[in-house]
Amino acid sequence: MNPVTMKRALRLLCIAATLAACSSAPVSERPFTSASELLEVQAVLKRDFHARGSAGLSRLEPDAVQQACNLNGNVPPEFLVKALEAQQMAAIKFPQGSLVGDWKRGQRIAQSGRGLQWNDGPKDVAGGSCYNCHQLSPQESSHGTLGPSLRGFGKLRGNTPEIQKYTYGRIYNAKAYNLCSQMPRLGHSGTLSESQIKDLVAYLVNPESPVNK
Amino acid sequence: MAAMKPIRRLALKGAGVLTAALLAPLLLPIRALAAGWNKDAFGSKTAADALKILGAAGSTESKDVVIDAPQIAENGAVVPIEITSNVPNTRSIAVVIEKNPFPLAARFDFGDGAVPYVKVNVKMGESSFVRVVAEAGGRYYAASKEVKVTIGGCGG
Amino acid sequence: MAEPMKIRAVLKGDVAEVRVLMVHPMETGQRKDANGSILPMHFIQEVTVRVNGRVMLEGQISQAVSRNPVFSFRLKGVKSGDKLEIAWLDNRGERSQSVTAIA
Amino acid sequence: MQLPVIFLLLFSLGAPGAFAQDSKKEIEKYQQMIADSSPVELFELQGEALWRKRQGPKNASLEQCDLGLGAGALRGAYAQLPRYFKDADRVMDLETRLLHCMGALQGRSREEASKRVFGNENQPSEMELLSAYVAGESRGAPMAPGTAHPKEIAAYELGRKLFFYRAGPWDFSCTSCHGEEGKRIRMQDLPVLSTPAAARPVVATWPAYRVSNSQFKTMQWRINDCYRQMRMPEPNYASDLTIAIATYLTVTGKGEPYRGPGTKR
Repeated sequence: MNPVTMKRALRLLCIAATLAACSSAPVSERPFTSASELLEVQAVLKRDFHARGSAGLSRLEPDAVQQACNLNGNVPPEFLVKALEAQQMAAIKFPQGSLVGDWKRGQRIAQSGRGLQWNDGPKDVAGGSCYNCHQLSPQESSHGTLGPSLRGFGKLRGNTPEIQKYTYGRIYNAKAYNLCSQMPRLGHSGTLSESQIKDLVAYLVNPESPVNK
Repeated sequence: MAAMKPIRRLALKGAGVLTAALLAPLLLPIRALAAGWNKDAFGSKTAADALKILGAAGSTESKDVVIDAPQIAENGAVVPIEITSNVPNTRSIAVVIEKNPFPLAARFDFGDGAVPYVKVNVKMGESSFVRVVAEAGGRYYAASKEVKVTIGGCGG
Repeated sequence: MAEPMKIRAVLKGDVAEVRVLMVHPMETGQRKDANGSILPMHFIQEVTVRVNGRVMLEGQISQAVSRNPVFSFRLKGVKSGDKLEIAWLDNRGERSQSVTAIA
Repeated sequence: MQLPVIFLLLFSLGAPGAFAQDSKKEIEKYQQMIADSSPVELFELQGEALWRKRQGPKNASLEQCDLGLGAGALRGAYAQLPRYFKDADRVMDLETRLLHCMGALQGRSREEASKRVFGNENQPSEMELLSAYVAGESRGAPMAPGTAHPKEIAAYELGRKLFFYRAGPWDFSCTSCHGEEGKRIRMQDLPVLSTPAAARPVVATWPAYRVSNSQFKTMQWRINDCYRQMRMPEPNYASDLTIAIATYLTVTGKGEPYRGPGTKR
């Protein structure tokens, strides 16, 4: 987040704050009513956290997406959602050539919950934690339900270039498609590499993958 | 297990609930009912081999052998199994977990007065059938129950 | 190194409900410690339950029994005040033993 | 979309629903069974031995530690935490208060006393053993954390804001997982901790013995390990931030009779 976009995002935020005050989400869902309250919590975080392993204090720096979602109980005003989603979409780096890797490697990435934790060493290979929240292959019954079931993902949508691009982008940065989604920005945050995301795309769209059986 | 040390001091104090660990003279010979730890049976890689070594190869299914175990275990590290044999004068019970690397998990021998009942926590490497074989009058009676082991937690 | 146990033995009618908690790692020989070396097998093999010196129940157990084992047994024809003694022997020859009175 | 595909979709949506319902019941049976045959009592006994053990430069035990009901009063003390303590002018949870007593009574430095607060299956930490014992002394007492003192109210409010605040490289807040009814990670049900109905059974069974790793875990560890999985930096042990979250959870779940220390997955 370079300072320019940060300043512009904060200006957008101040406008949003005034408009947000009148949106009707339940109070318990919106403990923050002003940007200054956000600053109060950010100060507490800086005071009461310390760096450990790869998890440095820079991780506490909020970006415009977090500010918008925190301040508006995950339901920011429409114009702010549009602006920030476009900004996030523009930042997605799509690889040259094929967007589809190897579904067998993709399965291992989907099963692994490692990555970006303070106890993940430099040698540990990050995973996508996909099964924590999604159903994918019908054989795996230990799956989460925080995210929608992705069973039959490729079978239902087809294995077309458009779907491959949509899938790659959604894994890289889910917030470019749904600003306050709970899905982590796996590419944007540097958790997964380009080839790992391509392998996950394969796991989702390749007809041979158990997801589509 | 150094940290468990305080418990021994507490024990030596003879706190009512926790009793003293007595000294050598009382260490009577342990074996009376069975021949002792059956190395071959516990070393068997398949349920069939283990049961054959115990002489329990030919067992008949019986409703009198009752297994109370969870259908789903959130974690394979502790799976409570409660076993009752209602077969008259049951002398021993063997607990076999078919998909474990060494399927024979435990065997209990009951002397006069001991009810053929036991509750024990076992480890299961993956979802598997738990098979219990009771011995009475030289014949063997068995029952099985499936336990599904799931990966709980955030897998992080 | 012997670790004591926590025994609870309560008479209900003519059956004593016995519950015993043991302190033991019950290592399977397949686990690694913090710096990656295999923890060797270390588990209780034999458990003996005596009342007034007479062996009433014997268990042969393996590394498939959970860490810090917990057993429940039922003993008939015993009365409160009887001396209940439980002993274990593990694969390293270590022993532990505890005595309590049946309540 | 061909007919079979629609059928597949509907079938897939239907089946897990039915499966999920009995699996919830079966998992509750499993939880009951491990609670019945749990070695957690061994940790309470060791905690009692530590409570009485003379330690530190003053060679004193913790038997005179005031947990809020007077020096050395244990019965029901845990159920009234976190609360405001005048002598420290601060809201404290159990572990923070124990740390305070280790300094005040035993003369131990905060640095030494909090050197190893999270143990392992071979070597539980002092805090874990003491927490097991002290918590066990509140069995049956309804959870009644402090809610009247201005600093208690401030701790609750800060805890509530922290609960909803999204941060870190994965943009998570506590509500990312504990925010929606009937959701789970893998097979792990996720209580909506901002609601009394879900918070009550949780605050009534922490701290707890975890069968998956044979370790006894405290609330400070629980908050610490959640932040680890949220990909955040590490919270300071017994900091106002962690106490505020514990206060928010306990106040949300207040009234429930304490039935711990618990036994969990």
